[in-house]
Parts: sequence; C-alpha cells; structure tokens
Amino acid sequence: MVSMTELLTLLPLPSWIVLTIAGAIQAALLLVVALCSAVIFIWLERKVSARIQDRLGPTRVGGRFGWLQPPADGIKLLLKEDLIPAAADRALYRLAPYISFCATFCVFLALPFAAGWVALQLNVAAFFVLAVAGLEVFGVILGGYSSGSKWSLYGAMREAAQVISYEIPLALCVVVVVLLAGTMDLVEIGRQQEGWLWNWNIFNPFAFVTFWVYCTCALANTNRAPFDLPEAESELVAGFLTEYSGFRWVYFFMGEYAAMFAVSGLGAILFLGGWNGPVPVSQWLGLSVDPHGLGAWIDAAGNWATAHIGIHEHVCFAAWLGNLLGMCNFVIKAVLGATCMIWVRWTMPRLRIDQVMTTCLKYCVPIASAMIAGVLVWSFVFPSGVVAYVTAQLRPAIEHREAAPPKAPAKKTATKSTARTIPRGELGEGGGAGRSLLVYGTEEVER
Amino acid sequence: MGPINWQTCFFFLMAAIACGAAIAVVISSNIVRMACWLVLSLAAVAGLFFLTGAEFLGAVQLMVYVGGTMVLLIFGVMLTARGPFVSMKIGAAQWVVAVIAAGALLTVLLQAAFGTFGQTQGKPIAAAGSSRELAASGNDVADAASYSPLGLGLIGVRIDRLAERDHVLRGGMSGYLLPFEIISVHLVVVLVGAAYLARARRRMVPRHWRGGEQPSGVED
Amino acid sequence: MNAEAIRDRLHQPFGPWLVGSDFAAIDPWIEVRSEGLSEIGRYLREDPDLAFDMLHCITAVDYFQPDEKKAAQVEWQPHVELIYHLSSTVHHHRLVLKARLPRWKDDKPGQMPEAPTVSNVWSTAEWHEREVFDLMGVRFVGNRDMRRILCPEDWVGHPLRKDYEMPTEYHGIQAR
Amino acid sequence: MSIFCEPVGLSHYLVVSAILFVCGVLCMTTKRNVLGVLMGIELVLNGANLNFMAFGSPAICGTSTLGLDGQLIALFVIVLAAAEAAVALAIALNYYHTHATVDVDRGNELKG
Amino acid sequence: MLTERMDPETLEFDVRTDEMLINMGPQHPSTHGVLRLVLRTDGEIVTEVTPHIGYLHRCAEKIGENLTPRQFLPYTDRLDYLAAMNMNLGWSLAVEKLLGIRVSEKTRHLRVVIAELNRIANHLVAAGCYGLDLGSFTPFTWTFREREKILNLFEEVCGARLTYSYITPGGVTADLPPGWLDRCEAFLKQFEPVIGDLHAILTNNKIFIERTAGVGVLTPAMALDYGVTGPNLRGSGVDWDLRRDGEPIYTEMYEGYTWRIIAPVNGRYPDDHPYPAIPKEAVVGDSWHRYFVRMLEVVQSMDLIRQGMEKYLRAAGEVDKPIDVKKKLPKGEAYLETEAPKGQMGFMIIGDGSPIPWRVRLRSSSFCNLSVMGQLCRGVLVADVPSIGGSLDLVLGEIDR
Repeated sequence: MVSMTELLTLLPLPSWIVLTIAGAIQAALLLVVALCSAVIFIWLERKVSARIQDRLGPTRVGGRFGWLQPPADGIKLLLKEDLIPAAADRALYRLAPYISFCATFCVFLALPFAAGWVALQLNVAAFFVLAVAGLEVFGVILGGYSSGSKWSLYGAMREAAQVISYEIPLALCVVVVVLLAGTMDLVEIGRQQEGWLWNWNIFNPFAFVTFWVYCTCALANTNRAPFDLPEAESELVAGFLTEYSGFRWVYFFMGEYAAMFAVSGLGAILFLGGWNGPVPVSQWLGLSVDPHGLGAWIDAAGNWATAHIGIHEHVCFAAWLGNLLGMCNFVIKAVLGATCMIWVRWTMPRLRIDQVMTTCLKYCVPIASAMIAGVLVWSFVFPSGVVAYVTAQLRPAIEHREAAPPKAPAKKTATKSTARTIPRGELGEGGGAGRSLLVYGTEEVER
Repeated sequence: MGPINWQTCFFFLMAAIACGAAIAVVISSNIVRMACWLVLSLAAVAGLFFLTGAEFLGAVQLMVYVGGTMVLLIFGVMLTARGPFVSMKIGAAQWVVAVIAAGALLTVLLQAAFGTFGQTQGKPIAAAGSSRELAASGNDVADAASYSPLGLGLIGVRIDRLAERDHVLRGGMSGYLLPFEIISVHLVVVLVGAAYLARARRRMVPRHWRGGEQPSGVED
Repeated sequence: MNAEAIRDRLHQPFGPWLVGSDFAAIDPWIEVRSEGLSEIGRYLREDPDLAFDMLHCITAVDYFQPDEKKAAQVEWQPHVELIYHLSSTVHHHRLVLKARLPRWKDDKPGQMPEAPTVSNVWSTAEWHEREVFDLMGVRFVGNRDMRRILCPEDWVGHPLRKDYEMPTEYHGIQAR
Repeated sequence: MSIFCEPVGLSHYLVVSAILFVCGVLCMTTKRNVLGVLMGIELVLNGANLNFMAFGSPAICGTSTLGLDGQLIALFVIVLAAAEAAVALAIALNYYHTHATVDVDRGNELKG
Repeated sequence: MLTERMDPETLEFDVRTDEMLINMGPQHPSTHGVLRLVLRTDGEIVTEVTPHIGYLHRCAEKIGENLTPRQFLPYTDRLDYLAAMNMNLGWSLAVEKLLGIRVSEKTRHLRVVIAELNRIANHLVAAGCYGLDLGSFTPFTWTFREREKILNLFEEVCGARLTYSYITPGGVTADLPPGWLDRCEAFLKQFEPVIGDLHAILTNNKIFIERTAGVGVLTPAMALDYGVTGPNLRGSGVDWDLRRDGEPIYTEMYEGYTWRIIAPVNGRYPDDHPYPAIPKEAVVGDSWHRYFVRMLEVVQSMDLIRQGMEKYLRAAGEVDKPIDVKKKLPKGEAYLETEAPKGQMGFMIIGDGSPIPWRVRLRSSSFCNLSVMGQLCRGVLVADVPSIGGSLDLVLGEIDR
C-alpha cells in the first residue's frame, strides 16, 4: 500500500522537508474536511428543519436549493463587529473559542476515513478520541467565565457538568466495542467489520443496545437536541454564547458542527462498519492491495500510464479506488448520523438539568456497564477478536520457549485461570495457527 | 548542517511550552490565569509522552489529568473565585526566600541530570516516531503497541519479559496485579470520602413540595 | 339567593355597618361603612350559605366634578367609592359591595384616604388593592406591600383622580 | 542548528522534569490561595511522571532495564493524583465554607 | 417565612453558595411580552419569584373617561391582542347591559361563531409558544400556519387581522360576506388532523410530559383565592365556565348549544370526543393539565362553531347594526364578565346621562393569573419558571392595560 510520504520521496528534496510537506498536506486535508463538514451541516440543518416545519428553507441564495447560504452566513458573520464586553477577562475571552475548536479538530486526527486513510494511525485511537473530546469543555468554561456576565457563567457551569457526566457512559460504550474488536485501533476495528452487512458490530445483540446508549451520550456530549441546556434560549438566553458575536461565535459553532460530524463518524466506525458498505462491492471487484478481476485491469492500465511518465515503482490504483469507495461509505454514514441529530433536535423539547443528570447516571451508565458484562460473557462463549489478539501476542514467545532447552525455571502461575481451552473449530475467526488455542492462563505456556 | 531531526524539534517545542507554562503558573497572580497555564503545561507534558511512543500514557494523561483533575480544579476556582480572592499577592520578602530555595534545588537537579549525559545514549527513533517504527527498530518487545503490554502487565502477565533469557531480568513475572488491586480499593475509599464531604445539604424547601400547597415547614 | 336575602342575612351580625342598598339597579348593590369591610368580607366568605369565594375585582370611582358649572347640577357630594364584585362558585350567586370614602383623609388635601384591607380574606385583593392605590390613591391598611404596581415607583400623583394633571416631563422625557 | 540534529537523550527529559518540579515547589511555597497550592502539587507530580516515563522508555534509555515499569508507575501516579485532587478540593471548599476565605494564611486557629 | 435566615441545626455540612438575584426580562425570549421576573436563586433552585409589571401601562381606563363607548372599542382590541374579538364581545355586552338593549338571535349566533373561532386562534398561539418555551421549535410553526388561516377568515369579515373592532355595542359592524361559511367549514375540516399531529409532537411527547407533569401544581383553593380564571382554573379541576355560569345576557348566547365544560373533574375529562390518555405523572392542576384543557377547548370550540353556523343560517331576520356613536348613556353602573380565552375578562361602565361614561373599569384575567406565579415558582428549578409561565398563558397588553 503506497503511502503518500513514499510517493513524495520521489521529489529531489532533503528528507526532512519532504516530511514537513507530507505533514502539512495531511493537516490541510483534515482542516478542509472539518470546515466543509461544518459548512455543509449548517446548510443541511436549515433544509431539514425547514422540511420538518412545513417550509422550504433557503431557496433564493444561489440556485434552487440555496446552497450558497452557508458562505453567505460566513461573510455576514465576518463583517459583524465582534465586541468584547467591558467586564470580560480579555485574554481568556479571545482564547476560549480556539480551544473548543482545536479540541474538536484533534478528534479528526485519529478518525480513519478509509482502510489506510487516517492522519495518525494510533493504536490507542479510540482512547485518544475520547481524551481529546473531553478537552472541549475547557473552551466552554473559559468562554462562560471570561464573558463576565452572571448568565454566561450559569450556562458554562451547566455545560461543564453535563459534558463531564456524559463522558463516562460514552467511554463505557466505546469500551464495549473495544472489547468486541480486541483492539483500540480504529483502522483495525474497521477492518474487522469487512464483508457483508451482518459483519458490522451493530448486529451483536449487546452492541446494538450500546449503539442507542452511544447515540444518547453523543447527543449530550455535543450539546444538541434535548440536551442543549447551555444554550437554553428560554432560560439563559444563549448560555455562554450570549456575549460572543461575529467570527468568535462562528468558531464555537464550527466546533459544534465539526463535533457533530466527528461523533457520528466515530459511531459509524465503531458500530456501522466505517468504510465497509453493506454489500462488499470492493471485494467483488477486487479493488484491494492484491487486485483481481476489474482491479487487476485498472492496476495494469494505471502502471502502464505511470511507466510512460517515468515513475517505475508499482503504484496500485485499485487499492486507491477501493479506498475512495470506502470513504464515500464513511461520509454517507456520518452525514446520515448528523441528519438524525438534526431531526431529533427539531422535534424534541429540551430536558431539565436534573432530568439530564438522571438519564445519565440512572439510565446510561448502568445500561452501558451491563453491556460490558454482556460482551465479556459473549466473547468467552463465542470467542472473537479479544482472545485471538492475546494469543497472537504470546505466539512468538511460545515458539521461542519450545526452541530454548526445557530447563523450565520454577514459575508461579500468575492467576488461577478459570478459562478452558477451545478446539480450533469453534472459532469464527479465520487465520491463526491450527493448534488448540490458549485461553488466558499461564499453565498452557509451561506445556 | 545535517537533516533536521523532527523528533528533536518537536521535543524542544513541547518542552518549551511545558516549562514556559509552568513558570507562568508561578508568576501569574490571577487564580483563573494560573489554572489555564497549568492546563497548557499538562497538555504539553502529554505531548512529550506521545513523542516518546508512550501513547497510552499520553492518552491517559490527557483524559484523566487534563480532562478530569483540571476540570475539578477549575470548578473549585469558579466556586471560590469571588471578589477579592481572585488575585492575592504575597510580600516581596517571601518571594526572595522562595526563589533562593528553589534555585538551590534546581542546581542540584540539573547537576544530576547532566551527570547521566554520557552513559545511556538512546537509540534514535526513526523520523516518523510512531510506535510501528519502534517495533521495527529491533527491540524485542512483543508488540510496540504500548497499551496491550501495559494492560497485561497490570493483570499479572509480563509478556515483555517472556522472551527474556537473562534470569535476573525475568523476575517479577507477576507484574503489577497487587498494586492494581490496592489502587482500586484506594479509589473506592476516596470516592466514599468525597461523597461524604460533599453530600447535599438538607433543603429548607422540600423537593416534593413544588409550589402549590403552603409549605408545611417540615423538610424531608 | 338574591341581594335582598343577602342584605337580610347580613343585617343580624352587622346591622350598624349597613348603610344602604339598591336592589332595582342593573347590578343590585349593598353599601357598608368602610371600617367594617374586612369583617364583612370574612363573613361573606366563611358563611356556608353565602360562600363568596371569588372576588372578581376592586374598583375605586372618584365622584368629583372639577369645573363649578357642572358641579352645581350634580346631586352627590365629592367622595371616593370602593366597589367590590363578588360571586360564589358554590351557590352561583353574585353580590356588589360598596363603601364610601372621603376624597382626602379627614379633608386635608394631600392626605390619602384609608380603608381596611381584604387581602387576608381573598389573596387576589393584594394586587387589586395595590392597583387601586397606584391609580386612585386609596391606602389599604394591612396590605403586606403597599407599593405602586403599574406606574413607576417614583411616579407623582394618582392618574385616575378627576383632579389629576398630566406631568409635562418625566426624567427628561417631554410629555406634551 | 546542530542541537536540532542529534537525537534526544535522557538528560533532555531530566532537565525538563527538573524545571517542572522546581516550578511546582515554587508555586506551592509562594501561593496564598489554597487552589494555588493544589496546582503546585499537580506540577510536582507531573515532573515526577516525566522522569518515570523517561527512564522507562526503551527509546530514550536504551537498555530497557525497567521495561514498561516506568510507564506503569506513571499510570498509577496519574490515577492517584486524580483521587488526591478530589479529596483536596473537597477540603478546600469546606475550608472556604467555614472560614469564608481561601487564604491559606488565615487558617491559623487550630480548630474547626 | 421562607427567606428568613436558614437555622444552622437543620443544615449539615454544605457548600455555602451565596444566593443570586437574576433578572429574567423585561427583554427575554420566554416572557410573553414586557414582563420582568426577579428570581432569587440558590444555585439551580429558585426560592422566590417577584414579577414586575407596568412596562406596557397606557391607563386605558382614563382614556375611557374621555371617549364614547363606540370610540373606546378599538382600545379593547389592544388589551388581549391575541383574542381581540372576545374583548370586543365583552365590551359590547357590557354596554348593551347598561343600555338595556338585547341583540337579535341571528346576531347572537354570529357572535358565538366569531368568538369561538378567535378562541381557537388564541389557544393555538398558547400551545405554539408553550412548545417554544420548552425548547421544541416545530409546534410553533405548525400552530401559526393554522392561525394564519383563521386570520384570513377574519380579514374577510372585518378587514383586519389582529385588532378587529368588529363586534360593536348594538350588533356587528357588517354581516358575513357570501361564501364565508363554506370557507370556515373547509378550514374546520382540514384542521382536525392537525390537532392529532399537535398531540403527537407535544402532548404525548415523553420529554414534554417530564417537563410539565407535576410542575407548578395549582390547588383549586389557591386558584380561587388568587382569582385565577379560565383554562388555568379548569385545569385545577374547578368546574366553572361563564358560558354556563355567567350572567343571563351572556349565557343566553349559548342557549340551545350542546357542549360540556372541559375540566378534569375527579381526574376525568368529558369524553364526548376521544382524547389522548392522561400520563400517570400528571397531577390535576399542574402545567400539563392547563395545557391539555386548552387543547380540548379547541375541539369544543369547533363543535360550537359548527352548531353556531347552522343556527345562524336558520335564524330569521337581519344582523343588528351598531348603536349611534353619540348615544346618551343612562345613569347607572353595569359590570359584566365574559369567558375570554385566557380567563374571565370584566368590563364595567358607569354612565351619568352624557354620551361619555363617568368611569370605565377593566378587570384583566391574566393580571390575576400572573399573581399566582409567585406562589407556584417556589422551590422549582430555573428551567421550570418559563414552563410554569408558559402554562399560565399570559399576555402583557391585558395585564398592564
């Protein structure tokens, strides 16, 4: 799989400059994705809410569907005078919008758009996304505190309480999927959901329930729909956003819409198979690294063309095309998720602060924890990723042990293992050596 | 001049942010400004963790420390930062004494730090600095992904020691199971303590009495 | 139970306070002395046969003719009249209670007339009495917070009195 | 530009953690606000964490005598710091409640 | 009693947060008009609410002492500008009571049709704004779409969409235009399914029920004590409606109509029409019931309009013309209360022989409904204050007069 950096090394430049360019391109691409998603969702929100309320939404601005409305809003907000209230703490007031936007932007770093298309392939990607999403609350608290007005402080406090209390069930839902997949690396989770529709995580009974808990917590975490307490117009006028105007306000809103895309994207990867479409079209057409059928033909044509212009390395176009198809799948799912968020926002009234807290502590957290227990039992009854991964870890050591002379030093077994060995046949998981599988105990190791 | 090693560049950047923010915390008098500088400093430290390949630790630092503890502190600041308490200055004399003591401590630590310069020269991590390269660089760690060895270390299987032939280094195979259990018990105790300290005050206006009937004066 | 029966019912406990009545009017009414207002009100509310549990509104009418020509033909003396409209949701009957107050307290211009409050009998009276005080200037003894309700706190004069002149300016805002 | 070329050694990390540690101590000593002292403690803990991680990292410290131990200990420090901050904050708020001030110097009477 | 110093014994260890005085209004999206509420809050819990009114005070009663009754009519439109027809009706009936004249049967039925149509328009605004207070924007657009159709009908009748001055003392300014009744019938027919949608999006909505059921409970005794009237009183279970229990000059308009009063008497509503189930959390007298009474009254008004239209067609003769502008008023007083959509609206005129009345008194229903808000909002959360305010359906034009 040729990555962009290798492609760039063909340029006659010293390596460290090449790395800088590669980094810059990836950052620019991600920024474009974040901003475009915000712009598109502003337009989508207007259109969907219009349809729900029996009206047409923007139609006159640029063509029939009013698609020039978001740029028009952007220009309008650019020209608006953004004033800083007298009682405001000036430095923090200016800083707050950027913190909340950057925190949301960092989430895009770890989101894989297709099989290899991810800015930073972390093996703690899921955990990293949760950690960074938690930072967004700083921007809001600072914004609320530094605007100096009693109302915005009220809004900031409500928002902080809500976002923090909803981080816990959100983390629990992600843990459920991580247990299912055995790894925190989002690319790996996506890859495990390849193939037909029923390979997606959502078709695991426990993960299905967790999906709905995840949706609730995602709504609460991005402060939308029934949970948008901080900007509760009827009570706190506009919560912590009261004093912001002009382009600083846009940053907060860009942050919110980008967060909406990020959260629905994460949901798509964890539960709805990320870039894998319901029907494995790319596998049929052979658009993968070792192409066959149509894929092979495209590859041959592509390399024939590149050979002409002097690049002789093998550039596999088929895989690139397969990834493009995958990215379309991912974006469609994310946009569908965002549309549902908009749809819920315009039909449900707002919850009260204590009801928000009770739904979190009395409903989301218990259900999520139950699902974790459920998935644990599930992975022991029908082993899947988790077990395979652990054995993959131990396999090189086991071969090594066999090779070494059998002078087994006295070793106390670490845990009284309750698990039992499972014959190979029962395993749904393909691959792995054809030996009886070790499950979680060290006595196997000694044999 | 040689190729710029991005690894070092980012290290100096992150180190500069961390130390600069720490110094700013000491200097600034407004409690809210101090809290913000501290958040920046902790985030920079998390960046340092990521740089050295300890991704799991960096993520934990970001989530638990910056996302949890600092928000707790900011809540405390918001609750108490009323009126005069926002910025309290102390006399110059105390400053002088404190700076002298700190200076002495700093010289001792720096001397110790530079003492180790010669011995352990780390293997340069390849440019990309991500854990995949770390694995490829020949360390015989089963899998450079830092969280699974960490996790297994916590539950008592030191898989990074399995391949070790040197008898001394194979010791401690039981990993950190015992401290892990102690920590969890400790956290439960802290939770109970915090809950007791911050329990809701008894309400003069009973919750069930939501306006309407006259207050019976008895609270639940 | 029409107004006449109610008047007879009231005669026994509050004989001396009943001043007059007119049952032929469009809304038959009974007039009482202003001092007895709160006791009569409590009685009207507590008595099971009367059970006047709904006080519709308290109105104050200023009988005073500013220009002398018309003042001559008028047959009443200048006074302020309090009108209470009551009804009962139990017996479905209605009553109008009237009380006559001097325009100024013991006839010294500038001294506002006073009347006992009925806000301890009907809580709605609290706001109605504040409005009557605000617009007509009748102070109600016993009302918990006797403040203006509609006009600004620092407004001078009581607009509904017949001898009230519109101020030319208020806090720099020219009125005329 | 030469210092940007060599790889990062152990001593670099030790210098950074030393500076963090000293700033923490300085902050604890000079701040009159209870929460200022708490922030000083956080800085000290972070300095220590950096050291643990530096010594425990195979990339920096070469022979991984400690292996992953350094990172595990840093993990424990972070978790405990969170618990400590919770309790310390509860005490600080109750101090604020009883003494109506967060000024550390006022807490000189030995009761309540 | 509540705001006195909290005695330390009952308070254990707590974090003393000092109380905040928060101003909600006079410019605030959720107070309907220029109402200022000063909330004394301790953290999230509101311990005391004091309403401040008078920002819209025009002293209409003083103006009434300089104009003849027909000239004063446009002022009655501006009292409750969301139900101007009912205000005109109240004023006209009071003047007719003073003059002792009775309008023809055809006029009475016409007045019933117009008044009940305006009641539907008012209740639609109430439901829409209530949804807005609780955060859901969509019901607002649906209800206003339907209200626009009613305003079109009114525009055909009297040329105005908000302040009509149509029902005048002595009769109505003009008879119905031809074909108006069919258009009105067409509106009613297409309006039934919309009520079902409103029930679906608001009444049966779980979050709506959680936000309104059991919030701001108004007991019947307190309601009568504070002079609360209209749907708010009926929501507390008091079976009292002036269209049946009012004065003869008003109740004879509704003679021959078959209808029943909408009130949760011992927990049940009159089931002449199917209505959604009452949720178990709902207590008689809470915000949910007040809102629900209004939604059922819309259905009741539609029945009345249909019956009124038939009677209007069958009634013989012509619609009465209004009285002369300078008609002399007899000596005497006349006070009349009618069942306006927001409550009982009282008009009183004291005539002294000249065409200009000696004194005009306007008894406002929202004035008393607002006075009970101080009691209802003790110990509730900040988010409940607009919820309770919205359920009382206040309009400031009527309160400040």
